[in-house]
Amino acid sequence: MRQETLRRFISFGLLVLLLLVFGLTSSKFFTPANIYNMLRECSLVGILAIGVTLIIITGGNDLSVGALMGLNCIVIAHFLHYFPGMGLAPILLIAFATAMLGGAFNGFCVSILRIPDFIATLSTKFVFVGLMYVFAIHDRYGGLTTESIKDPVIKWFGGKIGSGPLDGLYYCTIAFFALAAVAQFVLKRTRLGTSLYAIGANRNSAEISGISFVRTKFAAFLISGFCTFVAALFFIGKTRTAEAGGGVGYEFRAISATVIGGCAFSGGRGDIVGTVIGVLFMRVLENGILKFGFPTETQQLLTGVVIVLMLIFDAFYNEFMTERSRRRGAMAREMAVIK
Amino acid sequence: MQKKWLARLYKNRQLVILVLLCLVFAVLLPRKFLTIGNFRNILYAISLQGIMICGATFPVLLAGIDRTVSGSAALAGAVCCTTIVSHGFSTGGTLLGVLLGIGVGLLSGVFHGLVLSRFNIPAFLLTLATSEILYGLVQTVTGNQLINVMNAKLFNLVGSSRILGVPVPVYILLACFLFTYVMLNHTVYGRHLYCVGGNREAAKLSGINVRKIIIVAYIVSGVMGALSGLVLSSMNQQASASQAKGYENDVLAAIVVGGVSLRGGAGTIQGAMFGALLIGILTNGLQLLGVASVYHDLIKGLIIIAAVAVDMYSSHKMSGLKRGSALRRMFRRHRHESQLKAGA
Amino acid sequence: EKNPYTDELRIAWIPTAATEANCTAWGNGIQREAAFWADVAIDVYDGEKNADKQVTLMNDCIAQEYDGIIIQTYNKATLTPAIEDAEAAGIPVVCINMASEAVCHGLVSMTDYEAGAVIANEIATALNGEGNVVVIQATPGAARGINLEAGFQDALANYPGIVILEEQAADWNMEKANTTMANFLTSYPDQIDAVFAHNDQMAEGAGMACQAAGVKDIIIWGANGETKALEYIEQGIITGTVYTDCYDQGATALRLLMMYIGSDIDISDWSKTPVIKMPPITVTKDNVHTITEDMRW
Amino acid sequence: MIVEMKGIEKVFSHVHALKGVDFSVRRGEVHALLGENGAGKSTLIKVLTGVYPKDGGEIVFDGKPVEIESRDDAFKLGIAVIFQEFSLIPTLSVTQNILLGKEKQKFGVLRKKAMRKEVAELIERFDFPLNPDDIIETLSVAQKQMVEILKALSTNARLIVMDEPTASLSAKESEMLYRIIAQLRDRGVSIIYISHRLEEVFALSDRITVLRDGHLVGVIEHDDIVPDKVVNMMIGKELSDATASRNLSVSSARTVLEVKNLSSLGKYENVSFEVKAGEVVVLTGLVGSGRTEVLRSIFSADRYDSGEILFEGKKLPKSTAKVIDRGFGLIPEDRRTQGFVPLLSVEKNVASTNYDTLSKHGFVLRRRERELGQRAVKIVDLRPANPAVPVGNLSGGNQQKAVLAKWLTRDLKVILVDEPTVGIDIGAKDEIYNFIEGLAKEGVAVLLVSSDIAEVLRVAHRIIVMKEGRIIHEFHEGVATQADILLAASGIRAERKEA
Ligand SMILES: Nc1ncnc2c1ncn2[C@@H]1O[C@H](COP(=O)(O)OP(=O)(O)OP(=O)(O)O)[C@@H](O)[C@H]1O
Ligand SMILES: Nc1ncnc2c1ncn2[C@@H]1O[C@H](COP(=O)(O)OP(=O)(O)OP(=O)(O)O)[C@@H](O)[C@H]1O
Ligand SMILES: [Mg+2]
Ligand SMILES: [Mg+2]
Repeated sequence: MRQETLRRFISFGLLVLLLLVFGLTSSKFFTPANIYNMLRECSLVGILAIGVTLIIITGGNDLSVGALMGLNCIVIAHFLHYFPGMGLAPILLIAFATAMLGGAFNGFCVSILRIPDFIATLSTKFVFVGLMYVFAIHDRYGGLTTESIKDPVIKWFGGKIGSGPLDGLYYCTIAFFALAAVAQFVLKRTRLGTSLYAIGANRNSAEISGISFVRTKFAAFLISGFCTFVAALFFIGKTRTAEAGGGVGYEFRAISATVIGGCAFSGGRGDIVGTVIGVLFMRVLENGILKFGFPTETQQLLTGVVIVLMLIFDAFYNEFMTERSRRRGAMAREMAVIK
Repeated sequence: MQKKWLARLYKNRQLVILVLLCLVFAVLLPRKFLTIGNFRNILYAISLQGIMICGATFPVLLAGIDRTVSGSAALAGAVCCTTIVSHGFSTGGTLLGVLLGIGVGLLSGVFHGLVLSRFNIPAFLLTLATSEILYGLVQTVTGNQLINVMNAKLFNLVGSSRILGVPVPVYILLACFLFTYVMLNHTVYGRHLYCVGGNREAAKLSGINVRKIIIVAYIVSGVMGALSGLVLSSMNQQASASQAKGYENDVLAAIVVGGVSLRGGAGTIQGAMFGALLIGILTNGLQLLGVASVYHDLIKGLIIIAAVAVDMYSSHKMSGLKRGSALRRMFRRHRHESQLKAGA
Repeated sequence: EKNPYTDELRIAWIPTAATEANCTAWGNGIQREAAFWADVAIDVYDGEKNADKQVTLMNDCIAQEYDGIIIQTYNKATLTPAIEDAEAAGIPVVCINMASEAVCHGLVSMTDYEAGAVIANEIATALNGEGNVVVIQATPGAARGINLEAGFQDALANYPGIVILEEQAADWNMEKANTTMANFLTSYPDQIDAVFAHNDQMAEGAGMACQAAGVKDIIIWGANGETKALEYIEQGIITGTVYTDCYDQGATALRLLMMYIGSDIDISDWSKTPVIKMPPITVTKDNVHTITEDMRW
Repeated sequence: MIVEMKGIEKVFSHVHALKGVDFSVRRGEVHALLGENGAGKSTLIKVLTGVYPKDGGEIVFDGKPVEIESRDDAFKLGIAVIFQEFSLIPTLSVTQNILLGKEKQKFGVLRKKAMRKEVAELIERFDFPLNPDDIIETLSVAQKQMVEILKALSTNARLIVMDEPTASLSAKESEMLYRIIAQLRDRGVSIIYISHRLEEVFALSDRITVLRDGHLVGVIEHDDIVPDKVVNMMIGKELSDATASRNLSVSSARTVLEVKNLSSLGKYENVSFEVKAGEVVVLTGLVGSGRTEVLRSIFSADRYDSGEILFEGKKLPKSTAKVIDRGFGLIPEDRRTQGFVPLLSVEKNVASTNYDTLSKHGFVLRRRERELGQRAVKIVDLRPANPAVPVGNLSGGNQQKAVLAKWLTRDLKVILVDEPTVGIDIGAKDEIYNFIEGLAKEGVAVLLVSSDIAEVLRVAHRIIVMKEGRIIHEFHEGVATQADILLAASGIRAERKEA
């Protein structure tokens, strides 16, 4: 346990280091505008990553979150465009239903059809992308098109606090941290949380202890579906439109953040705090590298190099800690023998 | 014990699924689908990803993953084409380019092998990051411009010529498949690979050099990736900064759909090829049917789910581990709960 | 207010995909122009073929207080709020290629709609108003594809004898276009008279598929005018393309931007974005030599 | 009767595991379930507890017929289980594991303090060396076993099934368990007890049911329990007599393996001994005394900090492959995680150590590989005798035989054996001892780690006792008795070995 805590400090330390490097080399880094902007841009990935974290903890994976988020956006845009008299509330309800149905469909494939998560969500990703094209807005040539949404509520979702001490903080950031807090609580302080860990670490044992694999997986995918709905609200608020194929690719950013934050694909490990750190780390890196004005190819290269170095450092550190605790244990035993 | 014919059917279930799919398309598309020309098209269409699959299956069997096959391909293509251009499209330049291209894949493989066998790093993440690096290098090498090699006649032969009516890339795919098949099934390396993938500790205690196995796996993956990149450049007579981007997802999809376990130690190259063929035939059939492209993803997704579900169902059925579907059990439990209550 | 003739300026250039050759050519055009000014640094940010990524990059650029932004929008709607934000923050924005719904300082437009129409006319003329066409489309939803398609179809409406047999997307991609064309040839043996591909890469792929199948005399049109397409036109593998002078467009966009930075024009009461439109240059075997080496990209 | 199982059938893809078994347990009795490895004991209780669905027969619980289709059903009926394979969640704490699936909560929120307290009390009641907050993966095997036991006991079940609960417990801890069992029985709880340690079975049980090959052989009432008779029922053949003491002797053969001042920080220290050709040297001691580590170091599976290892007078290379090349073999402690690849067939597992002779230019000689598989199955008398079965599907004892076969098919000079008979039936045990003795007779040097004193006395030529990473005693001559070894291992009669 102590080792895990220490690791947490280290990953947090790396984040702080990165912040320092960028902060000291640029006067425009630590401005409130830039900080709020950074937080804004990572919130969407973050909200998705929360759902993904829960699923990775169960030993699964969810490659469909990006597509499902995009589908929710398209559904909202679709109904706003084709049924303008409907009012936003029922439309949001439909989008919510879409998200939950999408999550349930994932859960169905994984737990009832027993398709491994990776394949199941890869396939449902195809399905959701396909549905996006079905719901997309068509122009008079049958092609797909996009248009701006004027709805004030949708605009509000893309907005920020206009006054007070947190002037400039975007609503999506608030949603992200709130959702993260709730999810962390669920993980650590509810029976569902324990079940998620148990299913992920050792499915057979969990089932033997009476934890239902089907229900737990279902719950995880439903939560993930819910996260895509919340993310979709802010995503559509940010772009004020929806395009077919939008959101695809977000799943990899969410998964990367989750794994950088300490989740293992084998399941049973990691938590939301780690994921939040992972999300911030990726975002700070992206934003920070941008401001050096490197040529594009170098930006990409550098991002890769930093992540590789971080991974190697992390692995090194882990080994070091294991070795040290071994030596510590040895010393303690020697002391005991002397006594 | 199940009936014998059922067992045989189960054993060849992937083939059965393919045949069924072909039958459906054959009925829907009389005289168009079941032609030599069309199967040549299908094979040609999957040849690039097929070559990548042959390599990328190795790390997956080790419970790893190599998301850089496309990056290696792009970099190999870029390096090769720039070399050819800078040597004035000469034969020597072409050979040098090809060698350098393969060398790039080799280096990438060595790097991944060394790091992943030494450190406990999730391969998914590492290769996600290194593919960024590789594509960054591709951009540097190409300067984000198209490197045209229309004039490299020798090099372009590979992508554009046919032998006995079959495009050359298909032969390359076949060669790679055979290589992988033999490696996995008939060499000591292959046996060791399955051991390491199935139980690393037991493999180590059996005297298997686990590091070597891992390094070689990533090298094969890198080199095959590079090879496919060269074929791609030859087909396109060009290298671009974004070529092959995203192919790694299709490649991994085919591998997993083909029944290779991401947990390592289980699966075959034939299975992985089945995955590629399934997706290839689907795409082909849908295009021939004239289904609008926007619906392809939807239909593909649903059919893959159906195919894998059938696969899973039959394998559970055969193992006798669980009876009936989970759905049925879910509802049944309900019944028994009331029954138990009534009993108590 | 900064003086573009003396002050240090940071300009961001956000193409939809830095890895595409035409985006690079635009970038080079911008750089060429930048060399004429006192101290202009151009930072290139890759939109990675993703509208939302472009929004993110725009927001970053606004937060980091760039002096001006040139952007090739991926579609007309998604960037609207981001461009509004930039303009509101006092950062002038010039769009290349695609208009945004937001009003900004200017648009240097490549001719999508017109190019589609020109190609339709060329094909119809070559076929004498009778024949079958297949279309290899862009990624569904991509703005340029939508506009090309619109121009193409509107123009074809004048030729009732031309039938569009089928349309399939090949996602801008040469290999996919090759496969798609091969499948078209299987589906419609000896029926296809012409192919319209939404870009040159796909036209080249289609050309290669026809070559491999031994099919001659199919008319193949692409759009863009990249070097390889021009050479393929010379070799007769494809028929024609609509050439875009990316260098000139890029340079024009920066020139426009510098002009605005130096002026104190307030655009808040504008209701429309001013447009500089580049005319379409149709290239076939007959005039391909007029696109000289230094114009090619 | 609390439970009656009638005519239970269970078929796996390769095996007909239960063939119409009848089995019943009375209220408040300790009922032992005996049988060789693979007899179907674990399968029977997995059917009873809803892990596997049955393929035929019926179950009557408390006089009413029931369908037990999931663990939940069994749990609701009041059946708790200690499984043979651990069923703990490695990344969760002791508390979370013990209360898994039956957490205390209030408004849907876990009552962490209350749960911790409950577990702490439970631990205290049984006086186990556990901390409620420890994460399972940091615990030793014995501690895990204790958690497993507590988990079953925490349910207040009416029927508790224990599948080899003492397999990795020390004598003291086992005693504790026996006391608990007695208490439970007095409270009217029924217990199904599965174990290969016959002494404890005889001491504990009220009745015994014997299975063989998926058939019911018979049920023995308390008064009829005669050890010889039971053993005969289990296997149907006479056993070589188990001794309570053993004559030791120093061999005059040449020294094959020599370990000098071997130390590994935190694991063991200054370990020196030698093993001669044809000699069986046993490393014994309490669980956790560092014996496994010594073995693994010799095999180069782990590093060591100082000291040296000589093989036939020359330094042993530090690479497992080279060590194997010199003629070494290792039967590891935990076969499931270290001994074999569960997904691969017996044939391929056996071949994995033999490719030096099964290949040419890196290519596998398929025919020889197949022959080897056939031969291996015969050598160790594997059941089922099919080299194509995945090792993961075999019963515990047969899995161990498969691991043995990996080495028995090679030309060995030294074999290192770590707890080879944990969870293995008495017949198979005997076979394994015969293999070990056979190897010794052929001149192989055997170094064996064992905590089972009967086993030590059965095979040892020389006995080395370790405690807390040091060698504290060596029996090299004369007669060693069970009591001697126990006293030495617990450090009561500690005298350092002469250097
Ligand atoms: N999951 C499974 N799949 C296939 N066969 C199995 C499975 N589990 C058990 N078997 C087979 O069923 C038979 C009975 O096994 P079981 O585990 O019940 O034996 P056991 O009496 O508990 O033996 P041991 O004392 O070694 O634990 C064996 O032949 C075994 O190979
Ligand atoms: N008294 C102790 N206190 C703390 N840790 C101990 C103690 N004794 C042993 N250990 C640890 O437990 C581990 C057990 O060592 P090892 O497995 O080599 O012992 P063993 O004698 O083979 O026991 P086992 O029979 O359980 O295999 C070692 O890694 C050691 O660090
Ligand atoms: Mg058993
Ligand atoms: Mg041990």
